[in-house]
Amino acid sequence: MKFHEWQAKEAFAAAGMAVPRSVLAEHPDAAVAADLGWPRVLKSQVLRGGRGKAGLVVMARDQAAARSEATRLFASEHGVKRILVEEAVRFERELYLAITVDPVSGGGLVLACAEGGVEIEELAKTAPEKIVRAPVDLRDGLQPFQARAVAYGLGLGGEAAKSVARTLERLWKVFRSHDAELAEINPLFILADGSAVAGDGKLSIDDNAMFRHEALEPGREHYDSEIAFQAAREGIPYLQFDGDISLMCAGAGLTTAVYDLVNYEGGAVANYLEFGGPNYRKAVRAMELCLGNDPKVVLIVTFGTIARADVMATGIAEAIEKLKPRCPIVACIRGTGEEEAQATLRAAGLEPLSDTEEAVRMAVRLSRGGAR
Amino acid sequence: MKFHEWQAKEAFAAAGMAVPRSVLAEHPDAAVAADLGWPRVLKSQVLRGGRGKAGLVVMARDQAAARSEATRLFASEHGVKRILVEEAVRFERELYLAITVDPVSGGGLVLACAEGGVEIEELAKTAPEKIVRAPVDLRDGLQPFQARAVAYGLGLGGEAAKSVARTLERLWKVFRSHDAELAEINPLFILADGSAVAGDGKLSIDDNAMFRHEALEPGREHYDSEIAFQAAREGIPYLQFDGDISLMCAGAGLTTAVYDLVNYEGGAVANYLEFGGPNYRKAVRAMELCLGNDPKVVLIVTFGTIARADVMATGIAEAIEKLKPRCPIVACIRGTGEEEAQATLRAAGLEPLSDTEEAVRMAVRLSRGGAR
Amino acid sequence: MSIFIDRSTRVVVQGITGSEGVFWTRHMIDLGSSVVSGVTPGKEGQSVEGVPVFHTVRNAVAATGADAAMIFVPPRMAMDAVMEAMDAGIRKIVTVADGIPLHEAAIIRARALELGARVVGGNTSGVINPGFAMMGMFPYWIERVYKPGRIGVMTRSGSLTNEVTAMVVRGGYGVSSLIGVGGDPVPGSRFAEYLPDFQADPDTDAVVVIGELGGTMEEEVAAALRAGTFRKPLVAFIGGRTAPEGRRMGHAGAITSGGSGSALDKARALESAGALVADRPSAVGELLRKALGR
Amino acid sequence: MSIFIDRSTRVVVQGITGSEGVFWTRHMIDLGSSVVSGVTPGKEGQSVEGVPVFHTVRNAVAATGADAAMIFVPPRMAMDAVMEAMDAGIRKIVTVADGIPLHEAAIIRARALELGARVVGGNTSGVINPGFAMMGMFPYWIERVYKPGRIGVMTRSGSLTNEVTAMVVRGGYGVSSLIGVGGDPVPGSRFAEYLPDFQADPDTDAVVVIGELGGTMEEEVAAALRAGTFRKPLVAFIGGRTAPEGRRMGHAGAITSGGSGSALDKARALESAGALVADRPSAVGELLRKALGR
Repeated sequence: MKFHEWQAKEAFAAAGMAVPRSVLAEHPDAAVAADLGWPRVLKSQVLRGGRGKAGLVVMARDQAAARSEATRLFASEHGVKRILVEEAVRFERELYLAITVDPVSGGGLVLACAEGGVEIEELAKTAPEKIVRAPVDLRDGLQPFQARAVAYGLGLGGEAAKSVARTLERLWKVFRSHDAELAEINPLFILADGSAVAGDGKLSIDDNAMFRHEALEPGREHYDSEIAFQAAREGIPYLQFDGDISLMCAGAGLTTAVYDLVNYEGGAVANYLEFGGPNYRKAVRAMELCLGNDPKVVLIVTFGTIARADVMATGIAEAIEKLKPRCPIVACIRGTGEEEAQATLRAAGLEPLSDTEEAVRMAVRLSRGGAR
Repeated sequence: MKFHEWQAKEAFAAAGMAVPRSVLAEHPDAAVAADLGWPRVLKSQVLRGGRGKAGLVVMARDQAAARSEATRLFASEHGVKRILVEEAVRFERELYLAITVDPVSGGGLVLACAEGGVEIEELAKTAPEKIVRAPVDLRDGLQPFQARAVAYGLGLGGEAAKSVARTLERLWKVFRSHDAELAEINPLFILADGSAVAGDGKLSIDDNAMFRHEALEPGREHYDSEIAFQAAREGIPYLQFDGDISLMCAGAGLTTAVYDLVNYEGGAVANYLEFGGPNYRKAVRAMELCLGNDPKVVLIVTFGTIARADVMATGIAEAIEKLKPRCPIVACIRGTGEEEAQATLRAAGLEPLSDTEEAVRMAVRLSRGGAR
Repeated sequence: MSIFIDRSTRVVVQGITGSEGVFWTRHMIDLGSSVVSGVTPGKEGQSVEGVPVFHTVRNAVAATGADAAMIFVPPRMAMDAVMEAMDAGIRKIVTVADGIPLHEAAIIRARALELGARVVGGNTSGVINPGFAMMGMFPYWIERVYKPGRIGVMTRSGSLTNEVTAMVVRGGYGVSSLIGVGGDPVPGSRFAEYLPDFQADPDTDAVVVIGELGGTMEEEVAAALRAGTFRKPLVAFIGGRTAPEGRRMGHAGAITSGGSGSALDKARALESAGALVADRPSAVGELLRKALGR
Repeated sequence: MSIFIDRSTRVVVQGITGSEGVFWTRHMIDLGSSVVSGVTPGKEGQSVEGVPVFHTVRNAVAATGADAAMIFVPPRMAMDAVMEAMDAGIRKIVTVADGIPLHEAAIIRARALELGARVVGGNTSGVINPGFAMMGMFPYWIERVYKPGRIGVMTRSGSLTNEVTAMVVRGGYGVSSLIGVGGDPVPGSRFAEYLPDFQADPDTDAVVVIGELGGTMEEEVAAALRAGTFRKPLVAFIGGRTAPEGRRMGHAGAITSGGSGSALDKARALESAGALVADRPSAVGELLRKALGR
């Protein structure tokens, strides 16, 4: 789960890092009134990269500019609900600092760069030698000597080296205590006195560890749509798209393969929804979410083991009975209990298929108004 | 630094362990008035083992008994300043549970025994097979499976096994967060419902880590004498004895060797004091502490490297000048700068020696009223 | 010969008394696996499907000589269960738990590397040698999928494995050993680590890799092909070729980041290293025929 | 040959710009030790006594090929400094810090065991081969103590080492190698771990062990004698024979607990294993003569 900049900076500040003075504005008035001096920075709190290029982060020199920019941002197509209004920080240089998990070693991995504001993935391709990497054992934690080695490895000296090492130790605390996938400061400002201030903040928390971070319960604004938000509350994996074929599949890999096949066949996916694993009894709720997109067809594909075909089929029959979908339903249900499953689907008026690619082709045909 | 039972139990309770309800009484009235039901247990808060055998822990059936026992305890020769008054706990069995550091592996070591109230060191000799030992990596910490293995290793089952495992996980937290040398529960009561209650508590904290535990700053009652307390506040290693030869030496090993030699020669040590290492400039304060015991002789033996002989000798000369000791001083100062040191001592009216054993013999002779 | 397990592998089932534990213990035994003991704290002395239960893995190992651990415990307890197995000396471990916290999965991986242990999973169906033995939960009774044969399979997925393996069988082949490394971002062991075993296995003629977007496991396979450490034919299917950048497709590990880890890049890396890459499951059988020349 | 260091050992001094670092770096060089680099974060580019200073141990190792670390940093930073040295690949480390927190000393020990590194100290004067080289802070200029010769010395103490070694010299001998394992309850390395080196050292005829109450290091030496892994004459002095039970005598490691670790028990264990045990420092020379027959 990705969190907003303001949430990341709250975590950073709680860990002792310096962040710019700020006010979280939900209305242009607050962006203007905040006691932060001039100029100030207006940063739209949306979960997408490249906010600067998209004009979602702007400098305001005075009250008039702040008001007009804030008004523009709140009215933009990007669904800006909050603006983080920050004092403008005078800095001497910018750095990049991040911590993530390295799946190969099973350790933490510090990434740092003496150039801030970079796209680290871009840099990793074009100039990997500019990136300082430091593996960190998750059990030992980041040791002070490792933090120093990163700071000096960036070519820093004096007070700046010390404050970057200190900042990194604090970022490590945030990373570990938040079960982060990624904790990133980009840019990290270095001021004239060598002190470090987090200019931006990214914090992405492992969904599997969210139970340890209930206070951070993600809100509606962390999701692409109301349906996606509701699916998340049900624990049903869901992605919102804007096509007309609603996927209601079981198994992450299979659902992804079906998504590809629909695209190959020239169809357009309305949503990715996976009701396998622990959710295989939730067919009714799953179909309700799918129908919320008013799709032209619902495509059901499963090939399950524990997620038994017969149980899923019973749920689908129940869903049809209860929700009375107006659009056609294409079902291809295989796996444990598949004979009973097919019988159940037939009884519910469906024509069960047993070949995934055939089912996909049929769904695409139907979405174009074609016949079965 | 050893802490009192009541302090250990405060730490245990803060970590989520169950402890008996209690009141810390500084006067018999409080021991009687406490709302803890009858009978209750009166436990003298003194830092010595074998409190039960010494009559320092007693059961009181009623008000009269509580008053008379508390009065007796406060008036005893053991310097009882506080009594921990506890409810009597009805238990089904008693266990032993402790965590210490294993110097060979560099890990934590859990020690447990299905018999509570035992002397674990005694048991280690007579029936070592009764002790369950579990090494724990300090970096990984005690893992849940290790705690369970200890509980089941004690032959427990059902709820008791779970609560002992839970108690051990909490004891580990106390052990680590307090930089403990030893965290011990002896006995650990197991009640009829299988829950565990800490019947006693020992907590000994590493002196070298006391800087991380300022809230636990030891008080006067943690020391054998007022002089020992003052020495501790100066950071000067000191042990109180009741002989008449006051040792003012440098180096832990050498001071101990001198202590042995005095005893071999039939002398009696008034105090062990070591002003080597970082304290080698504190000769005046060290001698002041020694003279506080009103000894028959002060025996100074050093053989230092960083603790330079000439600096110590200058301090000693200054101490003699300032404190004007009435007892004789025997000085044997060797090591870096020893020629200057001997000259300085001679100028201060002393007769410097260069052989430790000769110095000890002279000190013992002088303590018996003999001549140099 | 077989990969990871055979009928002589002595399996202890952690969490054996839970409903999944009971159900799959029966099936593992039915297929022919040697399940010698189970572990559920507090239930030592009981038995499940005739298999004795112990409080701890150490007790189970001491009493029954178990040398492999099949773990059916919830994701929040998975790290502890894996650590317990490794602490008891076990070096082959399968954990099916779906939802192991990322940092704990990483610690499992790091510890396994230290000890030279192999942990399969989490978020996997496990390991199966169709017709012989399994540690995991596969519908081996579906013959059009789990037919014994000479094709090795490695996968990050569950249902998709059924889909693709059915295509292997439809193509006229069967499966020698199937390893599900799991769909998590930090699996306990990685595709490339099994290639030497498949290379050495006289019962495996070719390997099918079922990959997907995210991570670098498929690229590591490509590197092994380029390095020549794996020399048998390799066919791959990579899911998520049309997936949008930066969005997670179901599996926690299935996400591209910053232009790396895309399914298309993986397919290209594998192809340029000599693998045949299927663009859809149904193409797998044909590519195997092409690769094997029969 | 010599134990732990000789003149070819390439020493990096951590904390070289502190006052102790500067002072003892000069003396180590004077005695003949090869001090090749120093480390003080933030001071890379400076030099101390002609020795180049680096920000980190890795930098120092890369630039100067250091293979041993002499650490002069305060006790609260000692663990970090030792970890930094080990992380940089160094496997011979001396830390003199007096007051390393117990749990940190234990972690140092555990990590050193994992890596096969040898950490001498904390709370030690270090290691010296009189007349040749040292890592530590010994008054080697006092000739009646640090006279070169053929007697190995191992000690937990500082001042007492001067006292006892003076007796070795007064007895007509000199010292080959002296290892101060330090007075802490959890030293980085233990007496018995150096016995194989002394056994193999052609320049050592006998070893003097300067022990004291507390811990089990002297018992481990006795066990090595009994096992026959050390076969040269061994003379011991054990301080604290008259020490009261349960009270710490100066060194943090010097405490008996529950009747174990008493100096008397140690002396008995050593004697019964064939060592000669001096009851006072002055007896050491005579016992060496008895043991060596000359």
